[in-house]
Amino acid sequence: MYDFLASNQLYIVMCIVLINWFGLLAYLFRIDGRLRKLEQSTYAKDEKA
Amino acid sequence: MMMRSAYEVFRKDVHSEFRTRYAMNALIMFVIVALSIILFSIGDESVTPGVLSGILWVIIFFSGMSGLSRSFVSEEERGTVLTLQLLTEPSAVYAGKLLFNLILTVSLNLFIAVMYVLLVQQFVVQSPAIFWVTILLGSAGIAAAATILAAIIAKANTKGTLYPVLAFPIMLPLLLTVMNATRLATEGAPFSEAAGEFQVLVAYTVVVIAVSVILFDFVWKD
Amino acid sequence: MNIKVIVGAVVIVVFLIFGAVSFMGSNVEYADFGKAEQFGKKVQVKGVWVKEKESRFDQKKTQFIFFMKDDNAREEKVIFDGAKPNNFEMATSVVAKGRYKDGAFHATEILTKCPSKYNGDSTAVKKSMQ
Amino acid sequence: MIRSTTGKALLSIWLTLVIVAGLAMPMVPVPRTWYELPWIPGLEQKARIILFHVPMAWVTLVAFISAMVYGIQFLKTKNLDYDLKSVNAAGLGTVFCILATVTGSIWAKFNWGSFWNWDPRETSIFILLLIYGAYFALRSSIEGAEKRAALSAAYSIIAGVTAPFFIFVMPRIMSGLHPGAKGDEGGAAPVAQLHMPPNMLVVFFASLLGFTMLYVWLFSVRMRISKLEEHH
Repeated sequence: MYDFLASNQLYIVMCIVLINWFGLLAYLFRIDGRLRKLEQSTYAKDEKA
Repeated sequence: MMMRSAYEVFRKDVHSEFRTRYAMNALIMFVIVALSIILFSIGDESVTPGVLSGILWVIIFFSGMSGLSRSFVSEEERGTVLTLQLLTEPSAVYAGKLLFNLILTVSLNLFIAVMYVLLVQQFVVQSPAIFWVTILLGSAGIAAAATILAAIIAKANTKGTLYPVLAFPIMLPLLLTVMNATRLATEGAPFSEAAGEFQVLVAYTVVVIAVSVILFDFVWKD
Repeated sequence: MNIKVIVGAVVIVVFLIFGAVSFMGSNVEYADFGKAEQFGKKVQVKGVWVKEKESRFDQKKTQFIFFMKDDNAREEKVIFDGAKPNNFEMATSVVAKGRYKDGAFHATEILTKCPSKYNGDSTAVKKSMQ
Repeated sequence: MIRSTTGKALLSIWLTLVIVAGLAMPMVPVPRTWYELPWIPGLEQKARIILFHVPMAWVTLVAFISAMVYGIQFLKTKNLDYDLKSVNAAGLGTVFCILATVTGSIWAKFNWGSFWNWDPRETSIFILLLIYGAYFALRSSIEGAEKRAALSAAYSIIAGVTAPFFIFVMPRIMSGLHPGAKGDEGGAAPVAQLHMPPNMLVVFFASLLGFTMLYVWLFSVRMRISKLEEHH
C-alpha cells in the first residue's frame, strides 16, 4: 500500500480528496439524523393535536 | 475607591489563606512529591538541559493548576459570591484576586525553582539573570491566565478536571517561551539573546490581563 | 464600561504588535566560526563536513560529533545534541545552528543540503524527530 | 446566494470543477499551455495537495474567528441567537479541523516520512483542535443557557487573543518543514508568499472560495436545524 502510493503520488491527492468527501458526507449524515429526529417529534405532536 | 476595595478582597484572601493554610501546605507537598518522582526517574541517567528545563515548567504548570483553581471555587463553595457581588464592583474583585494569585504563584515558583536547582544536579544554570527573570515573568503570565480561567471554571460542574483542559491551549505559547528561555539560561547565553523571549512574555501577560478585565464583568455577573 | 472596553482593546492590539516585533528579530543570523567564537551568541554556520577526521555518535549522551570546515576554511569540532541526520553523507553543505563554547561548536540543530534529487530543497533535521 | 437553488447548483458545479482541475491538470517540467502545471522536484504530484488541504485549514480558521466574533456579539447584546451561531461555527470548525489534520498528516507521511512531525503548522492545528475540544467540554459542564453562552464566549475570546502568540513563538522553538518555513531557503513557498504559477493560483483561490461557500451553506443548514430544535 505504502509503496504503491509512494510511486503513484497522484493517488495520494485522490485519497485526500476522498477523505474530505467522506468527512463532509459523514457530517451531512449527522445533520440529516438530527433533522429526522426533529421531524418525528413534530409529527408525533401533530398526531396528538 | 476601587483600589481600596481591591485591596480589601486581597487582604481577605490572604487572611483566610493564613488561617487555613489550605493552598500552601498542599502545594508544598505537591512540589516535593513531584520533585522526588522526577529525581527517582532520572537516577544517574544523563538528561539534556532542554529536557530538564521542560520538566521544571511541567512541575510549575501542574502545581499552578492545582493551587490556582481554588481562588473562585472557594467563594462559590462558601456562598460568599453574592456578598462580594453586592458590595464590590467586578473590577475590584478581579484586581484583588489577581494580586493574590500573582503573589502566590511568584512565591511558589521561586520555591520550586530553588528546590529544582538545588536537587537536580544536572540542571546547571549558566546565566542566572535570564533564569530568574524567566521565572518571574513566567509566573506573572501563569497567574494572569489562571485567574480568569478560575473565574470561568467556578461556574462549571466538573471543576478540577476541566481546569487544565481549558488552561493548556491558552498557556501553551507562554510555556513554550519560558521553556526556550530556560534552555538559553542553561546554555549560558548572554542576556540580550533572551530579550525577544521576555518581550513575548510581557506582551502575553499584558494582553491576558487586558482581555480579562473586559471579560470579567460578564463572567462574574450571574 | 464602554471606555474600559475601548482602552482594553487598544492595549491588546498594541501589545500583540509588541509581541510580533520580537518575532521579526528572532532569525538566527549567519556567521562563521570566528564570529561565533567572538560573540558567544547563537548563530548559524555554513560549511562542509570534513570527512577525513573522525566522526562518531555517543550513544550515552546522544551526541553526534564531527568536524566541519566553514567558508573561511577554519575547521572546528561540532557537537550536535541528537542522532546523525539521515542524509548526512549525501550533503553538499551543512548548516549548524548553535553557539561556540569551550573550544567546540555546540549545535542544537543541523540542516543538510542535498544535491540533485531535492534540488535546492533543504531538509531540517530536528532533535524531536529521532 | 446560498439560499437559492441556483446558488447551490452553481456551488456544486464550481467545487466539481475545482476537484477535476486539481486532479487532472497535467504536470510538466516546463508548462506551455494554460492547463499545464509546473513539475516541482521533491513535491511532484503531491504539490496538488495545496488545492485540497489548505482550504480545509482556511475554513477552520474562518470558523474559529467567526465563533469568536459571534461570542463578542452575544456578550454585547445578550441575544442567545448569537450563542447558537457561535456553537454551530465551532462545531463546523471542528469538522474541518479534523479533515485538515488528517489530510495533512497523510501527505506528511509521504513527503516528510512520518505522519506527525510537530512542525509549527502541525502544532498549531493541534492546538486549534484542543481549543475546540476545551470549548465543548466547558459548554457541556455548565447548566443554564445564559451562563453557558457567556462563559463559552469568554473562553473563545481568551483563546482568540492568545492564539496569535503561537505565530510569534513557534518559529523560535523549531524550524519548520512546511514549504516556505524558516530554514527552507531554496524551497518554494507556495502558501506563505503565493509563489504559484497564475493558472494554479486561479484554481487555488477557486478552491478557497468554493469551500468557504460550502461552509456558509452547511452553517445555514445547521442554524436552521438548531432553530427548529429550540422550538421543541
